[in-house]
Amino acid sequence: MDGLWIRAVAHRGAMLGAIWAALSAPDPEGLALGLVAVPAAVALSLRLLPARHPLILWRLALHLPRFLAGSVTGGVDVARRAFARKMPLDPGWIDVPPEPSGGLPGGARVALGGELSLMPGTLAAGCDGDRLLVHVLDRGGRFDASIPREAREIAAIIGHRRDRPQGGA
Amino acid sequence: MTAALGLALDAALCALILGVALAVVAGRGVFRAVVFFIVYGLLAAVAWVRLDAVNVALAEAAIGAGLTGVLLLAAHGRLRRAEAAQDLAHGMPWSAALAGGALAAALGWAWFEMPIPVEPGPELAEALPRAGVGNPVTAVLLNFRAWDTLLESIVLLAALIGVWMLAREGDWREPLGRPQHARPGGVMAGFGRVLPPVGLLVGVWLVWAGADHPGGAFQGGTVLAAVGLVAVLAGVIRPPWIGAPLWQGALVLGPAVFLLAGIAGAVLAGGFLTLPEGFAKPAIVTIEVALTVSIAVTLAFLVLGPPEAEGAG
Amino acid sequence: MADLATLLFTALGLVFFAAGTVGLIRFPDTFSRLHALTKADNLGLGFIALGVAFQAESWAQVARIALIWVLALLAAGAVAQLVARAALMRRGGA
Amino acid sequence: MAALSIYALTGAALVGLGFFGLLAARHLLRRVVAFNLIGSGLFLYFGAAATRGAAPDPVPQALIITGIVVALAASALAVALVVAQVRAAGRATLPEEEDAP
Repeated sequence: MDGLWIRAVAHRGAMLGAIWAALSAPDPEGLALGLVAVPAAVALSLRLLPARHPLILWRLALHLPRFLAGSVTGGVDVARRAFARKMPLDPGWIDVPPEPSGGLPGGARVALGGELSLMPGTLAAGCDGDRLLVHVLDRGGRFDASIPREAREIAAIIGHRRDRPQGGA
Repeated sequence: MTAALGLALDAALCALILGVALAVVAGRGVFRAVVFFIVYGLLAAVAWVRLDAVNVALAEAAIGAGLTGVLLLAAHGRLRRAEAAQDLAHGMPWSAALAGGALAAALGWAWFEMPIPVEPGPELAEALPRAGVGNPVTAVLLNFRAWDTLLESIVLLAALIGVWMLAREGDWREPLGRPQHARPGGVMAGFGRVLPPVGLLVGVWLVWAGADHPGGAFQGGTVLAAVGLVAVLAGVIRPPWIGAPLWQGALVLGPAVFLLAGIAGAVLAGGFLTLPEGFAKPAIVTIEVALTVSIAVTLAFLVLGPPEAEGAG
Repeated sequence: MADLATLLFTALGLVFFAAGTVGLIRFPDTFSRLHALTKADNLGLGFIALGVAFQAESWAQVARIALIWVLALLAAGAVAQLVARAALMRRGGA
Repeated sequence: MAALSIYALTGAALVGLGFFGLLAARHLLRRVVAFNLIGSGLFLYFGAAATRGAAPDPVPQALIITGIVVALAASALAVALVVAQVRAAGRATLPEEEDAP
């Protein structure tokens, strides 16, 4: 637990510190103020979101380009459908089995939902118990492979092992 | 070419603003009016940027569109059951239209009759180097016209006390506002746990940047208030009750420090609220930090509303 | 050169904003419209941010513009789910 | 200068629209919204006037920021009063208008 805590402080300090640096950058006085502001933000972050899962930064970094590419494809895909004379739409709900997403902790599931909402064709509407509710623009699309893959990647980023059975939380 | 383009942009923006404002006053349904008012606030912020008033644009976006929007949406959610059979008058209220038109016409006439100032206060440009801060709007708020700002911080407190007076006797010791029920592990709870640290940094930065760039205690304080509101709405923190001593201290910190600085000025310098030249910068920073704390807490409490027990209508 | 890039990317961004709006008007139901708004507008904002970044005077400004886009992404991901859920509840679905 | 006139006239029109909305609305929340529109229109008019000189004048800008904050405080108080009125009377309109045809 202690190692987890130290890692969380380091990670969040790095991320929030980067944000502060971006905001105040060339000014030395502003950067110095960050010595107060960033620890305060890290403390707030740890209080609101206690460190329960390790964040594996290199996996996050590997995931980012895929996420960006996916959201670009998502935007292009929906724009194509909107401008097409005969809108190729077959909207509906798909059933995502609890297996890929059910074991994820709440925050990671929200992140998965947010990410799916920016990916081509899918939109999350929260969960119903263990089942993720996903709306798709085209029911003919193939999502039975892509959604579990996203879930696995998110699980990997927080070092969440799927083989360890967990309750519905 | 560029001037003509700018003029076209201004005209289009103003047309958009007026169209949205028309939807606010004449559209059917209270919810629609509130949503269009939020859109209106964002467009007005763009208009302020066009008028070279970035400080005002920040305040308008954060307060006019942001906090006022939260306040009105929350109120609409509460009053939904009591929504009147008709929210607008029957037919066209010609007398109201006449009155509004006359008012607008009078203001329009006054605009063209008003004398044009040759130069905006030459005294100000002269005094600015001695003000202690580089952002002229901050200099006016906290140094040259500090009197207005001090009284305003007290007006905010008076409004908050007015809101609290509307609490029912039995609810006095309840947490402020209505009880929130965000699902644990849900979207709002997740969002409310991630966003506040980032918002804290942005708020602090706005206050700090306000010394020399657009920003300041009001804009930064509003962002900090919004951070608190997000956390409360997400159910990750519980608002305090009215009597919590720490929070009461935060409410009066700004006016108290301001007042003390004013008295110190009366003793040490030329008069009440006169900042001695050498100390202007540290004095303004101290006042601004204290004022930010109070503004943030007061605005958040104002938007939360009076305390209310579970299940009260 | 930088001006040309700005022109190109902001124009591209506007195309995607237009697509989002067209989708909002043309798509048949609330959820499909949300798809259009979330995805197309995000991409539009991304391209406009990219275009504006070419006018930045320092790397700090570029980082600030990027931060704005990231925050907008975060908000879009959360808001899309919240609106979808609210619409679903109203329909009595879940 | 022409651009400033556009903004000033927009501000004047907003004041008129808000005043109309204040008189025409029945629902009290709509009146609060309309009142905010009047305030915002006045700020815009005032802000345009502040920009008429050689450079933007920071004094009116500071006063407008003060005004925006006070408008929020007044709106919060008004909304709390509306909620109290609804709780007491069960309706979101004023009593004398309840029986209007």
